[in-house]
Amino acid sequence: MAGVSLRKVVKRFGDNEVVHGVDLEIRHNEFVVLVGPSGCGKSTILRMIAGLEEITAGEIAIGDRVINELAPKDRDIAMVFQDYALYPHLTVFKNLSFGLEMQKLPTAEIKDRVEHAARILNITQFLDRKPRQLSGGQRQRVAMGRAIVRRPNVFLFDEPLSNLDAKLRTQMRTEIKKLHQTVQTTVIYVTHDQIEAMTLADRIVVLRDGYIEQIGSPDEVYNRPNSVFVAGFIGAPTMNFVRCRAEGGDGGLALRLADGSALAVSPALQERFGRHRDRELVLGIRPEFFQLVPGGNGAHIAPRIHVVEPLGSDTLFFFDLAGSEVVARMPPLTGLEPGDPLPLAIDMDKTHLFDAETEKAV
Amino acid sequence: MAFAIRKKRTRELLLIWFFLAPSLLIFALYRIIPLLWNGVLSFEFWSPYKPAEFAGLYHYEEMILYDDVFWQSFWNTAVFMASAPIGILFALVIALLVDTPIRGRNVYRTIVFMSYPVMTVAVGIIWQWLYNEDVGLINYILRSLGMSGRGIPFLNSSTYALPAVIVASIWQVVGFYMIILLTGLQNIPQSLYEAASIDGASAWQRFKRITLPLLRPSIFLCFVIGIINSFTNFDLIYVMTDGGPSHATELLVTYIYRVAFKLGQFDYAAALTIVNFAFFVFLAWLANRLSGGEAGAVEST
Amino acid sequence: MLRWSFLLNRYVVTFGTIAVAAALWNLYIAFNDDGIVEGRVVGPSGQPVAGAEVILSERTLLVTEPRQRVTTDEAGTFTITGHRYHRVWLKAVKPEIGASPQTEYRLYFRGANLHLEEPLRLEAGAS
Amino acid sequence: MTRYPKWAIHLGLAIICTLMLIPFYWVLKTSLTGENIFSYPPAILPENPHLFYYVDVWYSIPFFRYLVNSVVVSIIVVVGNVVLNAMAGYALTRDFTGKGSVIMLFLSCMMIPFQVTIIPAYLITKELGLLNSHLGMALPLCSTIVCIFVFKASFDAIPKSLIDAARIDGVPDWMIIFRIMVPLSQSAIATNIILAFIWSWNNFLWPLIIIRDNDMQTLPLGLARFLTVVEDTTGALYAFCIMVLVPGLMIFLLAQKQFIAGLTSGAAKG
Repeated sequence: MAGVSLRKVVKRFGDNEVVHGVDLEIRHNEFVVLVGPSGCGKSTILRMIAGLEEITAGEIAIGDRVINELAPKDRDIAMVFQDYALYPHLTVFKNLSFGLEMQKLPTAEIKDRVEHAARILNITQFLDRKPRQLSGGQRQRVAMGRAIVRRPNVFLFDEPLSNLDAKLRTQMRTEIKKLHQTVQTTVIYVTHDQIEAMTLADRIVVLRDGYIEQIGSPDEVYNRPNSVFVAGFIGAPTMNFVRCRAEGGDGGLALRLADGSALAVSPALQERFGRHRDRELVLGIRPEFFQLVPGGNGAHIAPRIHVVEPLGSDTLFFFDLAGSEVVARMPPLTGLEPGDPLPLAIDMDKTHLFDAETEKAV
Repeated sequence: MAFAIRKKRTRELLLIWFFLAPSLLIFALYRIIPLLWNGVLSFEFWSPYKPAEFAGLYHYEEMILYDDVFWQSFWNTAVFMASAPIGILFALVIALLVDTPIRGRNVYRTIVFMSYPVMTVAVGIIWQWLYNEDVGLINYILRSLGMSGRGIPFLNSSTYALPAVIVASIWQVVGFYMIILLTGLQNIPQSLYEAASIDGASAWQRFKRITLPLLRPSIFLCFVIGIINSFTNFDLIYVMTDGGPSHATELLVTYIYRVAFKLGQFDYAAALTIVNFAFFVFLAWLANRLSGGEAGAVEST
Repeated sequence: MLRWSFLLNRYVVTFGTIAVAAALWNLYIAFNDDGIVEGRVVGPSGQPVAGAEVILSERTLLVTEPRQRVTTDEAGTFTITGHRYHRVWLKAVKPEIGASPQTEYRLYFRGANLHLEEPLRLEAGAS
Repeated sequence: MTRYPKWAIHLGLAIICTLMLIPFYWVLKTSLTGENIFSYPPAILPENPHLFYYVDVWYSIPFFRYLVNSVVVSIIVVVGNVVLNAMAGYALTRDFTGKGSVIMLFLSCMMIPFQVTIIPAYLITKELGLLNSHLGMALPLCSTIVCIFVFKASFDAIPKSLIDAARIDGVPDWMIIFRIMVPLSQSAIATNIILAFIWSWNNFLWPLIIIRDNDMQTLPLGLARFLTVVEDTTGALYAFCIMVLVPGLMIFLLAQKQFIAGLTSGAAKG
């Protein structure tokens, strides 16, 4: 039973603090994804857990063992690297067995474990090859195999899919998920790709500039983002943000936009918006929560289309809303072209409100 | 915890310096200390069996005001250096030919380059034989072509000896220049030529506007090697002419050797060495200035 | 099989071949360096000459020095054994008849056995 | 780029190659036939070629002894170079105070040509009692700055994650060097071996200065001495010349790729 606990973990490189007292409790068997833009400290945290970076302050425990001082090999972890980090001069078999040899396991057991891992990952036929004779996806499997054979308590993944092309990435994503179900361990997975985070995670940890911005299930971070940052980071195409003010009396409340136009607020929502009357706000609208008029209880707008991007299953329309570039995702429509007016209703029920100053959800 | 880290750090530092120590020792023994020692020696009267005595600038005065051989070897070194462009030009032509996509270019390249790794002493002996007054191949060809009635004793003539040695030296080094230029040529992206062709540049214009400018670091590198060569080309001279006849082929380096190890005047030789080094550093500085610090620009090779 | 295949690179093959050749050559030398010179001495008209003195000289790059002398038997044949040279001169002399010209024989190694195909031919008047 | 007819290029290259090869040919021919000073014109093709000049050389000088000396010195130099340069190159990939000064020191040492230091270097070697010894000949060449930087570049090119992976696999630091970094720096090692071999094999001035014993002569020394001892028209000299050339050329032809790569990388940085 090994969860991972981070308590007030700080990392400084010289005078430069990159991780500011992070607290994080990861349960046994949980699949946690650390996500954030580059430079947010997610890889540093992972490397501190692995023992590749020293922990400046705070402590990290795996199970009930504080591992700050332990060498990587004694931490009962395994790690999959972004560039796979396969030893180019060793065969696949040797790559898998290298760590076990270092642990001085008996040869027979090593062979057993390697073959078992190879079977799980379907790489048995490549065991005699050198890494450079393998395709990207195969190398990725070997890298995972090297982690599996160690039978660790905690799996660490450092952006393992970012070197693969789009199609393979989707496929490997599924395999990692399956693997987690087969091998039943705690997984900490670092990525900058929010789709990976959404699809894989039991819990997502959104990081920004060395702070945890939000922790929650995929559903939570998607539907109840804490801040403009999280809202903008999770979801593609990204959420639209429009600055506004709630103005007018009870019953006649409207959101006044920067260009002076107003979005009517339906009576049912008067109370929710009314609380923030006369404050600078940011209205967040996900692209999918636009509807073609007529219909819906939302506010109505009729902007002119700038750009049309048909995706097949959907079509994206880009237009200008009170000085902000806004994108709406619609069912595939034909006949509309740039310059045409697009009569839309905004599903105000599904919108998010943020304080313009603090960028936190209100 | 901090203690453990510091201990680990100390161990690492020990390892680093332990790894550096042998190389540093060798460089100290054979480069740094000798250079300083030379500096000291050049201001002293000294021989292996005499205690040192301060000499001031005596040796330098002697050298610059009275020593004709020093000046002769100085000019010979300069001439040697000035001959580098000839070799580079040859090498450029060969490199351009070898760079064309023809069959067997690797064979050609190997043959042209083959004279470089040959021991310089052997090169000297080979060329001495070619220059032989009576049965040397060169004299035979000259006579067959009717260009000279009698054999020319190339290496014994004060007119021909230096050019003759220079030819041998170019023969040896031209393959090396060629390899450097060829590497430079192959690093020029083909797309540049294609773009220039589309812009309507003629072959000559492409050569002038693309090849030459982009090859400049390589050509510069060849010059540097040529300069270093003229300072260090001891073996060839020693074997072919031993500086003769009457110092016609004396270079600074052979003169230093002669003064130190044949005449036993270590102190005077040290002064010569210091002047030689100053000359070298000056040239290196000049070269760096002229190239705008491009000396390392061929890194990508 | 696979274990040793790494030995099949050009360096091993080249140097291996040289080593084998050198070993074979030395083996050949070991069996043929008894320093035996066999030959015949004939007179101006081709008849075998008995009792002629055959002088073997060593020739180095710098000097020539007489090293061994033997006398021919009735059939005009002679055998020199145990010479240690790689470049020898042979000369036969019989004062009553004359002397053969000094003939040079170059050998591929020291003390190589030498069997003269052509006899040493004495010429009248020469010494 | 320019479209000259192929035959013209071949012709040009063939002429150049002939010019480059003639000196080799002429010496090879002389070594097989000798040369008669009094016969004119010299024969272009070898007449009655034989190998006896080679036999003469073999017996008239201790050729084998010279060969062994050359080989021993070269081995010391090659081993010294690879080990010491790899160590120094590795040290330079780590961070430590004074790293900048060490690199500056190395770079400025590169500016001091060995020729400039021969006199005190001779005196130092004498003090160390290494005159007339293999080690004395080899020591100055045992570490070369150019190759230190070749190693540093090669180590730097190894992905950091590979080292991390090894640490997670539980490889001790010192073993990472041997199990991971060295096997991945094979081309740097090959470059260094070839360069060090050629440098030491062809080295002339330094042995000339510190070797007095006949027994310690290396091949180039022997060759230069042979030149002064025997008449230069005997053919034996040229046979000796060929015998000295062959090992170097053979190594060059075998390892041409590494050789050229090493020279160009060495030259670019030197």
